[in-house]
Amino acid sequence: MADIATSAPASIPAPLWRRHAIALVIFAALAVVPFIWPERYVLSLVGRAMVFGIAALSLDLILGYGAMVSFGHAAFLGLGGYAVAILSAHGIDEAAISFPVAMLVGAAFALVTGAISLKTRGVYFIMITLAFGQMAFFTATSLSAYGGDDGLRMFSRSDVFGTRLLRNETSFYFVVLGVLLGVYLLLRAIVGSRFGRVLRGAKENERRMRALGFDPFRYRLAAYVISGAICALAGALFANLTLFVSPAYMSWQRSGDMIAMVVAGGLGTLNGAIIGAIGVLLIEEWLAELTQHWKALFGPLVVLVAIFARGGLVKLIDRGAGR
Amino acid sequence: MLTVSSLEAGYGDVQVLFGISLSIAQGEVVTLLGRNGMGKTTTIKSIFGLVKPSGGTIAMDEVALAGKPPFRAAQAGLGLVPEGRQIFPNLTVEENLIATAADRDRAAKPWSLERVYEFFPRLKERRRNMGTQLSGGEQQMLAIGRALMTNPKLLVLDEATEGLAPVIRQEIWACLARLKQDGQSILVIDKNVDALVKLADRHLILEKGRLVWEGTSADFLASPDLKDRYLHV
Amino acid sequence: MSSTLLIIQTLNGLQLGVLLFLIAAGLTLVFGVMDFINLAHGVQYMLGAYLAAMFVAWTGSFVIGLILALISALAFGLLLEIVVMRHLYDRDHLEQVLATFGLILFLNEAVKIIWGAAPLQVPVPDMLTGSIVIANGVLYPVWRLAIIGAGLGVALGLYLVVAKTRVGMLIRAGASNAQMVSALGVDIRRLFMIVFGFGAMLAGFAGCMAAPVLSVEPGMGDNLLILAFVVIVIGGIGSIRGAFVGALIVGLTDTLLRSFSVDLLRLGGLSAGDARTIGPAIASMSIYILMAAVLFFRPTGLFPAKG
Amino acid sequence: MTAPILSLRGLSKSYGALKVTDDVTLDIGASELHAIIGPNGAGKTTLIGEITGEVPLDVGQVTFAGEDITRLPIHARALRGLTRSFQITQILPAFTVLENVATAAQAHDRSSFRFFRQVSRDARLNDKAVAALDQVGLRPKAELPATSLSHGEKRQLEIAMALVSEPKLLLLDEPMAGMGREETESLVAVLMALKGRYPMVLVEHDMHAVFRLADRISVLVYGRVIASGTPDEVRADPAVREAYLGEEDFA
Amino acid sequence: QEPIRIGVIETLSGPSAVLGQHARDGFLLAVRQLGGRMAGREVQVTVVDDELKPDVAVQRVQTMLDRDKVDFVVGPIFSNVLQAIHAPVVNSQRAFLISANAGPSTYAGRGCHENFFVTSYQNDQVHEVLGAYAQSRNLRRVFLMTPNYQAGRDAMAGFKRHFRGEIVDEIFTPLGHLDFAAELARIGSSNADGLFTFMPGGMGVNLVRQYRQAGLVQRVPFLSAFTVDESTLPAQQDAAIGMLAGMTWAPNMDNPQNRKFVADFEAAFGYVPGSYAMQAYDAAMLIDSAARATGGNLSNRDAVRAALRKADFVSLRGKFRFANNHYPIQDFYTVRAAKRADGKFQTEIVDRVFTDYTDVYAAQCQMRW
Ligand SMILES: Nc1ncnc2c1ncn2[C@@H]1O[C@H](COP(=O)(O)OP(=O)(O)OP(=O)(O)O)[C@@H](O)[C@H]1O
Ligand SMILES: Nc1ncnc2c1ncn2[C@@H]1O[C@H](COP(=O)(O)OP(=O)(O)OP(=O)(O)O)[C@@H](O)[C@H]1O
Ligand SMILES: [Mg+2]
Ligand SMILES: [Mg+2]
Repeated sequence: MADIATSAPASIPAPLWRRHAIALVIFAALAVVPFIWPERYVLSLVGRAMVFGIAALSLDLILGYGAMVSFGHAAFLGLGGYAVAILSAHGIDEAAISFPVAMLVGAAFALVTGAISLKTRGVYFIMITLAFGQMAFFTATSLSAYGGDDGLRMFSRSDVFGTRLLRNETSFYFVVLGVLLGVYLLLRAIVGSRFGRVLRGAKENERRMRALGFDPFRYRLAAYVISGAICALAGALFANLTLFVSPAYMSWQRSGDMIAMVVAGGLGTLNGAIIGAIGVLLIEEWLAELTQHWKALFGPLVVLVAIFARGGLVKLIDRGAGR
Repeated sequence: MLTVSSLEAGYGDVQVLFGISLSIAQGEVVTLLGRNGMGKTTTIKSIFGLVKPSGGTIAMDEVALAGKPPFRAAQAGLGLVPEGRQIFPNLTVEENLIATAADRDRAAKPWSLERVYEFFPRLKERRRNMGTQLSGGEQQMLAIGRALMTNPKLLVLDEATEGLAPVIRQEIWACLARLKQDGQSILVIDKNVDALVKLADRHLILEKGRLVWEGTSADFLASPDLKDRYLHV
Repeated sequence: MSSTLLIIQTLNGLQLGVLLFLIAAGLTLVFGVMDFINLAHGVQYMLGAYLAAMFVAWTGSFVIGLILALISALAFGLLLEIVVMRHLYDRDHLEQVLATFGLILFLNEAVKIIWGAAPLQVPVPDMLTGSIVIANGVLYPVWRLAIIGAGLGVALGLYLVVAKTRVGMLIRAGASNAQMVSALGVDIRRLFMIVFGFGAMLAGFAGCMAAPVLSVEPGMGDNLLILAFVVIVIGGIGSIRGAFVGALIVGLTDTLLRSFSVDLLRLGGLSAGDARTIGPAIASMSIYILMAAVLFFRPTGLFPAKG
Repeated sequence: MTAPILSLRGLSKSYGALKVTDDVTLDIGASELHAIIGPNGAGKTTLIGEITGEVPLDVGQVTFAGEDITRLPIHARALRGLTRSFQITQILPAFTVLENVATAAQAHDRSSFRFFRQVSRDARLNDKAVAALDQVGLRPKAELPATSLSHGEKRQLEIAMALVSEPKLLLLDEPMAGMGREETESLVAVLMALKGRYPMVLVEHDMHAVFRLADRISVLVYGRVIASGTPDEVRADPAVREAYLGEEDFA
Repeated sequence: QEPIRIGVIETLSGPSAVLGQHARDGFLLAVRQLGGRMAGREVQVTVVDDELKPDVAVQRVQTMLDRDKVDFVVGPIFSNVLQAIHAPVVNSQRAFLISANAGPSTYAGRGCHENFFVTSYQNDQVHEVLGAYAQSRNLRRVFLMTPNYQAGRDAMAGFKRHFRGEIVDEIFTPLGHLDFAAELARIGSSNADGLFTFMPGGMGVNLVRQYRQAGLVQRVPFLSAFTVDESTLPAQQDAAIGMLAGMTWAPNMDNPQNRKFVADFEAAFGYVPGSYAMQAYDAAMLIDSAARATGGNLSNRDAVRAALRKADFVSLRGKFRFANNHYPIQDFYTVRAAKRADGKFQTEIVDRVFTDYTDVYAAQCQMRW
């Protein structure tokens, strides 16, 4: 069975300036949103899109650059959220404590499940990560003490070093934007580093990488752990955004949504992950306003993107700009 | 039988072939020579529709092939032994031979499993093995056998002796000679120019995607500078 | 935990397994053989059930309804192939995932627009209603036996076609190298179209067989799709035999653990209350734990398709 | 003879009833070019796989540079300087030609757990890679993606990747296969130049090249070494002529 | 004059969409019957789908509150969605939250809130009905089966509140469970003289049909909550006939407003309304009563709240009033699935089990008014 994503057509990467141009435009646009639309619902809508952007970025690291299609990634989102909400239920509202804890929890879960999952490849990897995601889901469902299936409420946003920074919608928005930017820059550095090259190489041809003296397992596992920690961070922000966590955040459908975002935006480009997450959520919201049968419109749209935007929305933008 | 005129083709924006014209008559053995990367394989792929030509025409026995899907070429009587073997890894040796077997024009002496096994006894020994479990050379034999099983009018071999032991290579040359005697038309690409000169009727030399020389074996032997200039032997 | 209960639960596990096999078979065929990940397989199953509900209600006969549903499922499969799938064969798996994900959204909504959001039903055909005595005091519904029978028949037929016939060889060859199959003279596109249509029909058939037992509702295929993936991954992708064995293992594990996990935990020394809360949680995770365990020891499933 | 760089002791391996490696015992000298020839399916590639660790052995012992490496995984052997090229080309298709070689260089250049510096601007790796590409004649194609190379060019790329891997022993599995005359000639020249520097094991069906390059030749038939000696001895061996060389004259 | 704006949030996609559809249609029917106006002001209804995803629900409710400036949020079907949107709405300083179905204990006791009203019931009560019924009918040995989640555990607790007999066994099935063969085998081999179950949506359809197919209906009477109702009957059909459920209402409830409601509903939407539709309809009437009482001026929140508390509208259930926790005080019945003369299926009232019944959590609620 051919490994997932190894059959992607080779392409000469877009010129450097254009790659940065797209990112620049995205971040600039996100930064001006609060000045144009200061309404709370816009901030929370775009804020939610950015949180998913962070999650999608974390997924793109392993999926786009490492050909590890995690179908249980929503578990990390949920774990991060539950870490923050449970700490908060026990009176610990300080983000400087709860956010690192969330990331540690995500990293630890990634380390354990990754070490097992990474024995497999391709579709088998997809399914074993799904299995772990489902276990996390069912565990959360049976956590009666923390609401079980009904979920767990948070009574207020986390404090930041004792300040109430996150309680103001606009400053919360900019914090999320800042985290998104930070994660983006971090991942941009990682994929272009020595580490990133080994990761990409192992996706291209594992046998070759071994014969060169690399042990792909260690690099993949490290990437998986980084990804899990970042996605848990997204989960921590998500819990603060909705002031609520629930097993529904970990359902396999949610993992599927995240994969769809990354693929629709464009695999292995980072920009694509952000564009995919924001694009999918905004279009969803917009279509849902139009009609209650919006999925009957959204579905075909997704199909069209898959068929015609070879390489995702970023490629489409690239091609548009390339003329 | 096969006529190609002003063929142009390439990959993406890069053009590789520039106006190739050639023809092969019934019963002829023709070679395509040239250094690495000159466009030999691309020519073959274009004829088979594995690469879409951007210009020119291709016809096999009056059937126009340019722009058609690959199976049309095969149905028109072309049999391919591709570069890099490309045998089916998840089929056994025997299944590799049978799966695409055909006898479209009721050949006088059609190829059968027995005949192929007789020809490559090694394959018979390994016939229950999966394609991937074969050694490189065995895979090569299998690829030839597979093409023969389609009973082609024109057999096309792209580097068919690559990686074969000298004895086997000699056997394959002998086999091609026998096929030629039976009236089989063959188009062959190979780096063993010396063996090809003995076997083939005509030679074509490619240089950077253009046909730069064409002539019979006698012509070829008569102009030794050719080898230096285009093949650098 | 009486022995009659064990017999019945084993039969139930078998029946669930066979139903899963019917769904998984088409999936593994299209996946293993054409190397195409078709997430829309689950909605094709749903569509089969809806078509059965509609045609059975129209004609008043299960058999005629079944035939009409199968024909429509086939036709719909071919339509999907032409409109969507064939543009994606030579693409990355993930683009296939994306496109078929879009199809799920669309079809789940479409059936709601056409047939309404409320669940529908298909009555058990008259001649197969009721139960029969299979052992002393053990009653079993005839329809469930019919499902088992149909599944076994399909399993055998499929195995023979894929493993023994030339068409089977060609589709396997096409999976690994479609261009080469074409270059050797076979119209691979048409072959794939037929396989896909057939896979869609199998999914539809599973839907028809399930409809008299399960409620016909939007989204009914989504969870079963995941189960079917679990099945083919445990069995080894592309292997009909693997799908069959995998389906039976999943069906039996799920059913038996669901029935006996609480008792087992209590035997293991847990208090009744604890066993009652932990047991079901374990039972719902059981097949995932099973899959993770299988893949841990055999990373390509129980019967990896050779090659 | 100085201590051998690689010694194989009693290697055996079967696939079911098929013995692909049958009690092979062989020493590769610290500075020799040792050719292994034999009919198709004799077990040459398998033998290389056993040396590099890709193919698990049934029995036998592999000693490399004085260390028993029989149980080491592939990558650990590679890091100790056991470098191979593949019979069926194995490259990183979406990487550029330069990146392919630079990746090979990176494996032997300190840790790869470095997350921040841009590797594409790592001059030390790139310089090494460019030098190797010069040697095999691929320099002009350095910036192209490796998929766009022709078959022969990919073979050259494999050699370049082997050259930057700081080999203590080069295992070359049919490096000339698919190369044209000219390229074969230049590769022979490259190998000639390397001969003193690295010990090499060369599996090759191109007898012209083998007889010119090899210091010693071993002949493998059905998994067994049936002859081992200088090129002249092997050429003269009637068993070898029958099993492998045939009628042709490889003077 | 500005219209009165009402946001309706229901689950309208996925397998449970049918429930949201009932509620939406019930609400829209009420607005239509009111001529699209309340207290002379035009009514603008925004319906959104929560997709059964709590975060999506929060997002959409946020939009309703901030952009659409709604005065009331009506919905949702499921408790977990309610948990997520409760705080954003009740703290919004603008809108009241009126749950037309979900009635979790969380907000009935200490967690009650002055801006939150429920027109359905407290969830436990429906289960209590069956416990009390089983007790009164002298069913001595009852088998319990619910899905393995909070609502399922609550259901069992609710049933046991009035039931004194023996619980033969308890089964928790996975949520979304399809094939009950294994469970039915256990029920059949037990010596229970009744089954109590809570299997909403598709699970209920499957259970009821398989229960009938297994031939258990005669041997082990079937008592249920949210398992046999107008949302599932179209699929259960004959299989459900005669099975018992607990509810506050049934389509055949005999009062003029209800007869008109059912007739109009069927004429407008072509199916038989269930309790979800009835509760949403009552929610609309409740809002209308508050609008009328305040003369259409919704800006004084205290006045609106006071008016809502009066519940001065004609409920389809006949009588309706709020307890101090804003959950209803009402009668509860056992209902039975039946086939009507026109071939459609509905539930019909059998017995009144509780009269003017208040939920047990109300006492813990600190609100006094
Ligand atoms: N898939 C591809 N994408 C882009 N360029 C390609 C591709 N395949 C081949 N080329 C380029 O086309 C040119 C001709 O290649 P072709 O394979 O036809 O050469 P060839 O004569 O068969 O060489 P060889 O003897 O090495 O097989 C080469 O320069 C090669 O780099
Ligand atoms: N995984 C496997 N399972 C079964 N048989 C195998 C497997 N791998 C290799 N073989 C068999 O082992 C034998 C030796 O193969 P190997 O590739 O080592 O030959 P080789 O000497 O390199 O031949 P060539 O010169 O043709 O490349 C072949 O007959 C091959 O079919
Ligand atoms: Mg070539
Ligand atoms: Mg070999």
